[in-house]
Amino acid sequence: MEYLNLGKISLLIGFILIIIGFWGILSQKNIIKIIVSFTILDTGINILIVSLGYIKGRTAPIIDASVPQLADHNVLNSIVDPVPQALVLTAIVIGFGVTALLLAYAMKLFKAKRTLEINQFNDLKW
Amino acid sequence: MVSPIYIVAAALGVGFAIGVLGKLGKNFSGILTLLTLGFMTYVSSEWLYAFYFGDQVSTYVFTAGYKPPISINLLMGPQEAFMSTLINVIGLLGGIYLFFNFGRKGRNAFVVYLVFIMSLNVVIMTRDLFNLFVFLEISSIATAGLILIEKGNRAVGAGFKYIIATSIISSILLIGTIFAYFYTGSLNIDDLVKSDLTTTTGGLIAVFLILIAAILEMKPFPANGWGLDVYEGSHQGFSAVVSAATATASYFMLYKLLDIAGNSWDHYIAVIGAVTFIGANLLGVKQKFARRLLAYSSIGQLGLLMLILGLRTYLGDNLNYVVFGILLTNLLAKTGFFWLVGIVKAKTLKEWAIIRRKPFFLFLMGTFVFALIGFPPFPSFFAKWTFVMDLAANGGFVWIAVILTGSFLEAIYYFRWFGYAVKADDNYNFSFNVRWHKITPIILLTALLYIIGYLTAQHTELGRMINFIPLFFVLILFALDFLPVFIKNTIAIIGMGIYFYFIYPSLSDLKLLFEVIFMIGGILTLIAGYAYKGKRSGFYPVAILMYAGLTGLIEANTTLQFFFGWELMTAGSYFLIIRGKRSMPHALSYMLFSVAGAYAILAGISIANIGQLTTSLSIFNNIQYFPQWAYGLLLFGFLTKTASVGIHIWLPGAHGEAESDVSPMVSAILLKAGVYGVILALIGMSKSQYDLSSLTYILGWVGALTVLFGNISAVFQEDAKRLLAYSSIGQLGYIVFAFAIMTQLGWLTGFTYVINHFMYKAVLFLTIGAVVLRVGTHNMYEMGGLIKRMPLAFVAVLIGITSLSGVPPLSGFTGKWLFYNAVIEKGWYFQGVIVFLSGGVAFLYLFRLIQTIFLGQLKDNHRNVKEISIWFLIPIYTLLAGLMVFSARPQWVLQPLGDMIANYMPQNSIRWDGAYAYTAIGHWTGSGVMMTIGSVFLIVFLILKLSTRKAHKIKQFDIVYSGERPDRPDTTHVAYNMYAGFYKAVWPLTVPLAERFWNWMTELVHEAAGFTRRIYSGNGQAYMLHIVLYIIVLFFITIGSSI
Amino acid sequence: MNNELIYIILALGIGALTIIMAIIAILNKKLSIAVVAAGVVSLFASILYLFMSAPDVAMTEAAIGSGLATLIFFYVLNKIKKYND
Amino acid sequence: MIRNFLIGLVLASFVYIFYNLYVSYEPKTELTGIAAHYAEQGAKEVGAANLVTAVVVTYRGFDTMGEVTILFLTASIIGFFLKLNKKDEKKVIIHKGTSELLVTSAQLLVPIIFLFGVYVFINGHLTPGGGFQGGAIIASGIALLIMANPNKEINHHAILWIESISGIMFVIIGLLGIALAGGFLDNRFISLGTFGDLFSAGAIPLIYSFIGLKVGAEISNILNKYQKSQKES
Amino acid sequence: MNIYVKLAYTLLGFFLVLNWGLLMSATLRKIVARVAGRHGIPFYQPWIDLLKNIGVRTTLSHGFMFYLGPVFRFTGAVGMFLFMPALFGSDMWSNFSFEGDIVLILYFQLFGMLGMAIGAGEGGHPHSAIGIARGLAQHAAIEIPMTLGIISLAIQYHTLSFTDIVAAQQGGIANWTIFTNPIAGVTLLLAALGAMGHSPFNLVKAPNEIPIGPPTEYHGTYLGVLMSSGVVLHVMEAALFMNLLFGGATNWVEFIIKTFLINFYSVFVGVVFPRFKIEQSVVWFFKVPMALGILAILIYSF
Repeated sequence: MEYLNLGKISLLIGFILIIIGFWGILSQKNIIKIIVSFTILDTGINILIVSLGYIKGRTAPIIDASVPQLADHNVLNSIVDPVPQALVLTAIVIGFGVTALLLAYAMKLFKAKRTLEINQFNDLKW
Repeated sequence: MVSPIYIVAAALGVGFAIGVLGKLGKNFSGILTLLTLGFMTYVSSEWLYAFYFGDQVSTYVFTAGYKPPISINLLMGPQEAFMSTLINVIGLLGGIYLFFNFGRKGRNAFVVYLVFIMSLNVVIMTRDLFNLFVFLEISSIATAGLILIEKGNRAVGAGFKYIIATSIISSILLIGTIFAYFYTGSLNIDDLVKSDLTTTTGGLIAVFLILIAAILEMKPFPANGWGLDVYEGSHQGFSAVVSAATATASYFMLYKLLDIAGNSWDHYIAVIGAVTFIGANLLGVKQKFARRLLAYSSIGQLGLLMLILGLRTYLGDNLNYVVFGILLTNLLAKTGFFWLVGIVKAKTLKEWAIIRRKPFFLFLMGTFVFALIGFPPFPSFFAKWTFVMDLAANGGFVWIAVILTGSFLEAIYYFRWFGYAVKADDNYNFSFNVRWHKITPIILLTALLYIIGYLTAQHTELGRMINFIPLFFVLILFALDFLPVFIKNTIAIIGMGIYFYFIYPSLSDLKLLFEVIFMIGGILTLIAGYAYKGKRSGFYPVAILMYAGLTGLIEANTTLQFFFGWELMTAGSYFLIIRGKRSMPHALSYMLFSVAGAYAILAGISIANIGQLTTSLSIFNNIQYFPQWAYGLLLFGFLTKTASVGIHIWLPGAHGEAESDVSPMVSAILLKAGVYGVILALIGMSKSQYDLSSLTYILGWVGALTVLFGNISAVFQEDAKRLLAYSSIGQLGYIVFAFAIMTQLGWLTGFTYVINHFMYKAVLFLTIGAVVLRVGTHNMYEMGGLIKRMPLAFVAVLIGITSLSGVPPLSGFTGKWLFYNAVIEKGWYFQGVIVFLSGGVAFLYLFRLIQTIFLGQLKDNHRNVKEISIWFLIPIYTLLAGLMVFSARPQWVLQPLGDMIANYMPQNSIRWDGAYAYTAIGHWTGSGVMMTIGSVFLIVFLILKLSTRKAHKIKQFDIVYSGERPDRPDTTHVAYNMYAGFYKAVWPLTVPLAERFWNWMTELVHEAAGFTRRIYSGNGQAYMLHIVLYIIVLFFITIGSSI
Repeated sequence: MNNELIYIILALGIGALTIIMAIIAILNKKLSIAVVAAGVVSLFASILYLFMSAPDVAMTEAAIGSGLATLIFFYVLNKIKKYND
Repeated sequence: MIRNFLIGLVLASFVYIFYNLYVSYEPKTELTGIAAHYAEQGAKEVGAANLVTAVVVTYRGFDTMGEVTILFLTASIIGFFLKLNKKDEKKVIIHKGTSELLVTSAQLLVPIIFLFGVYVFINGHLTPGGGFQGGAIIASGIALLIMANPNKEINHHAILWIESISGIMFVIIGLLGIALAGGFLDNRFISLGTFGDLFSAGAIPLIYSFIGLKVGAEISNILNKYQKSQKES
Repeated sequence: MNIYVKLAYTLLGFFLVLNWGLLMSATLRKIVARVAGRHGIPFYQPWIDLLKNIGVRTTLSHGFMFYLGPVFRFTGAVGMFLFMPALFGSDMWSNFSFEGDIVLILYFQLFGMLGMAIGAGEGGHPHSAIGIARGLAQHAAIEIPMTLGIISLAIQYHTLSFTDIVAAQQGGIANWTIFTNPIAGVTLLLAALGAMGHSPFNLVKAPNEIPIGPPTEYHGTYLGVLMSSGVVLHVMEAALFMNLLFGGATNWVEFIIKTFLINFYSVFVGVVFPRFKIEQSVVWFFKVPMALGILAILIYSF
């Protein structure tokens, strides 16, 4: 049962996705595929972050509006860590921005050489 | 004090507003952007001012009204203020430079640029790790966007590589950040520093990931292909900003984060920095394209910054001083350089010859080159100095070697490039246009460089004593460059005269002797300048620069002042030398040997400095640690200037190809600077408590071999000036040998040679130079029989070579006689024999000089040449008068010199009795011999003249040929390959082994660079592989074993 | 506690599917399938967030990661297809 | 071959690194550090029921500003990346077979989606969701619009104005935080109100609304650019 | 001693040396001729030649330096005589040797050479230039054994003064340097071969190649001056080696015998060996003489 902690499982999934992401980035020649790998890498990192904030058996970090007065002590023992969630929000948005930019680059690159093979774009070297 | 948060607020507010206000026009957006950048600059510089001139203390800015780590905070301290001011200044100037480039892309480009600069400010100031990540992402994305203001496929490819690389890096940073948070419960960097994060495995890995990301942002070699491409591929206006501003931010990020690991990462950072610094500069050597060269150089500078950071324990409190100096110079000069590249638009380095169509640009380029290499008076000079001194003080000798090696590699390509700009053939049909908005920022940068350099010198304890008066004189001459040569020459001569007049009373002994050589020699050689017509653009500032350096050497009381003077002198002489028509490669090799020599001197001083309580030059007399190394390095450095055998290959070309009045300056005068250094080192050695005789023994052999090889090579020259140049090598060998003897007699010999060589080499170079001006060739076999056309020149050369050859009664013999006595007294017989044998060899080239130029048969096309210019004759005959006085009354000079030497070399081995000199083994009287010989000569001459009074003069070609004249006069002249027979006998001694060796070294460096740079295949995916491999390798090196 | 166990089992299943989808995204030759698979990875991830008491993140991931990002991918694919036609 | 080997090596090493991270990971059982502070004091200090919102908008509001900036930046960059020339601008996208269903449902759904988006960000401090989610939802509404009618010119100016104004307002509110409360982006210059009310938590609903509008406008802008780029030949 | 008396003795000495030189050259030429089976010249031939040369009208001049060549040459010869003590132990015949030592003589040899070279150079005849080039090259090679040997002597006697060196050799043949320091002696004798300029080291004037070499353009009085300096130089070169190696001379007879023998030795070698090409002669000095010279120093420096 020790291993069957949701946090641990998610962490593992996150790691595996990150490695798959790296694998794709390093092995795929097609630029779109590389970008896809990036989104997978990003997702993996996001899962990682959220799972690090997870505490077994606790609720989302939203205080029930009906019991504000009791919040003090109970809240501390009833919610998961809000900080990683806040960070992930930022990370997702950043990831989206980067993906959009990468795709715009992909279009430009394709327009330039009519190919998406990354090893064709080596005008600058040595 | 305006809170730094307004930097962010203003940038974002304006950025968002431009979305709608931009409708009012592109230029409106642009001006709004510039105003905002100006505001940002104002805010940061206000803080900077308050920190350095007020008593401002570091201030935290809290966001959201909560103290950290509850919410994000920014820190504004002296360093932050400095860095962000730099970034904002560069940002503002870059905005001006790129104004129309942005404009073409629409208002969005301005917004992106504004946000970019803002994000770098936040990267500097923020104390929150995740916040750092966010703003780092902003800067990467903005960079990726701005790369595309340059058109073409290259920029697109570069941008793509850049963004995938930075994405990987920030992913790594993010993973590290979240684990750091997980283990410490805080994202505040100060908290992380305080935490015991590195005690757990997870924490250790987290720290690793954070730091490796910060390191990768610094583009470490070899995982930096993407960075190179950005510098090369994007618009140069923007590359400049990336190279300067982003680099600053990345450095500071690493600086902030490094504390998380305590000191445990310092040595890794240092090694990474060293590898990057040397690797990047090595590859730069092979580079032919201007843009990519700058890219390598930028990477190299990042490596240097990492190196400095990694060595911070050596530097202690001086870290920031060093970093500021390097950063400031690097930033301003590199930025200017990138912008210059953007304007000039020449692709290959050779095409940069077009820059000299606009001389002002050449001046800008020269400023940047010299600033980047760390010449005075730029801040990097002082920074490098302090760096090396501190390293040595703490035993970091290997690091000194690394830094100097890297800097040397950098010097190679920069000076080659600059050489192309000054001298390469300019036959290109494209030119470049300058628009005000592009040149204004560059001029501002250049002005800043000089001003900050001056201020740095004034505000450091060390530099405050440097005498800037000569440098201001140089500036004045720069400003007056439009005047005709006559006026400028007068100003220069009067200036030097006045300076000498005021400096004269404060000098004595050694200093006086050399100052007289430098200043009086300088004035005399300058007189020859009247012979030139027109403006002679750029000559006077650089000539005076050299003399400023020389007099700086003399006036130096501290090691820093000495080195300052040394570098100025090197710079000035380099410019003088490169003025020659074909002197491009020679000026380069001169500069490289000079730089290497200067670095050796620097290293030597740094070792000498260990454990000293003073910075005075007297530390040479009292070197406490590693004296062999210290003196060895110092001597090596000075010997590069005196062109000792093996490191002499720069001299023949440099002196031979220089202008007619420059050759005597760089030969008769400049070489003495090296001698002065050698003397200083030897004085130190004589006072040292250690036994350093092995070092002087080696020095003696070096001197002796230099004499031999210098003289033998001179014999087989066809080029008159090269012949004299090789002769100088030999003569300097005598001097070095004589001083190495380390006795009173030896030194007296040395000084005699110093004085003699100054006079006769000046005479010979001036005369031959003037002849060359008349006949238009250096090749002796293209001259001949000129005695009839220019008898005064002939007499000058005759006296010059008689003196040089050491034939009594002229002063050359004084040296020879002292030499014999010194050598036998010392017991250095074999070295002595080599030296004396070379004296005989000298005879060969001296005769060749006079025979092939003045005697024999006149060339048809020289039938009407005139006597050499009066402006040359004046200094020549003044010097000849000096020479004759020195010959007739050597005791006038030698006696006081001997007394002076007695201070250092206490043996009393020479005794003067009026004009009679006695040593333990010999005796001689200069004036007596002169009188005897003179009277015999006169009597014989009169008798002969009387008995042949009826003889009438005949034409030169009227020679005994059994009554026939089968040849043309030209072909009857014995000149070409004159010593063929001798050559057959001694050719093994003329094999240019040194040249081959250096060529081989050059080849080796190029091959190494050519091989290494293949890793930059241009494939973005390969670059990503490099990055992850780099991470992996570093992981196993750093913490792999400890988890 | 029961809830937790159910979540764990579901998470294991979703995790396996996510990884399979990720591998598909990388190995499949057809770009459109790869893009869709990546979108699905994102979608599964948002479910995982829900399990981990992170509804805010789940919403964001679903809307941005799997929705809008995939949409942009398709714009680009469409464009490339047009060029190739 | 060497390359594949190196990739394998890299991945194996990553597995090793992550394995080490994984085995050293001990699931948390307690809130520590700043999280504990937020849990204990968050409601009192900020007045938001959704602590994630409290963190995002106030405690780490500066990050959020950066985040908004990133989207803004991306939109701007894509703006000049995918800029069309005048000729292409006028072209019409020939779309084959946009289904009747899509068009109809778009007309029907878009207002509801917009409303939902607004709801999400206005209630960001109380319920899950907030500016980003709301903005994304609004943007998906616009995406649906565009898909239904590729040639429809969505009101570019309106988007720009919304984006600009909400961005400026975000900054101004941040500055008001300095002027009237504890620091940049401090939400307490408006009374915290009653905990749990819609108009509570100081400036948070205001900020989150502007963020929502801005994010929505920015993403729409990006989508719009991509849509237009289809015209380019 | 009164300077004028000194001057008078010096002049007389020079006159003696000049006549002895003329006589010696005639004798040597006669000997060589006899060896070759010829009759040879009469003993008085050199005087006749000299008078004839001075007597004929000198019509041509190539210019100022052309004059100076012989002047230099003659001054060089006179200087050689002046700066070396002719007879040991005699105040009257010590000439001006108080003004300098061996080093002065060594370098003063060059004075005449240089002047001659330049004067001949102005003559403009290619043969002159070729001859000078050869002469200088050969001289550079001769310097090797010369300096090695002299340094060895200087180490041996701790002096560079002629008077002191000769003084040290007094008191019997066994004290001569040639016996006390035979290696240096042999080295110097080899150098003497070169310095004397007879075959095999006479390429400078190589008669059948560049007729008489440097003085090609000289005639009349010039030639007379050159000739007289030549004979004086021969004597004084021999006197140099005499002083260094053979105990010097205490009276004129000894002087005459010793200088004659030294000259005879070099002529004798010349008769036996054919002429060297210039590179051969240079290389030759780099071999045995140099090795011997090094040995001579090594012996004394340890």
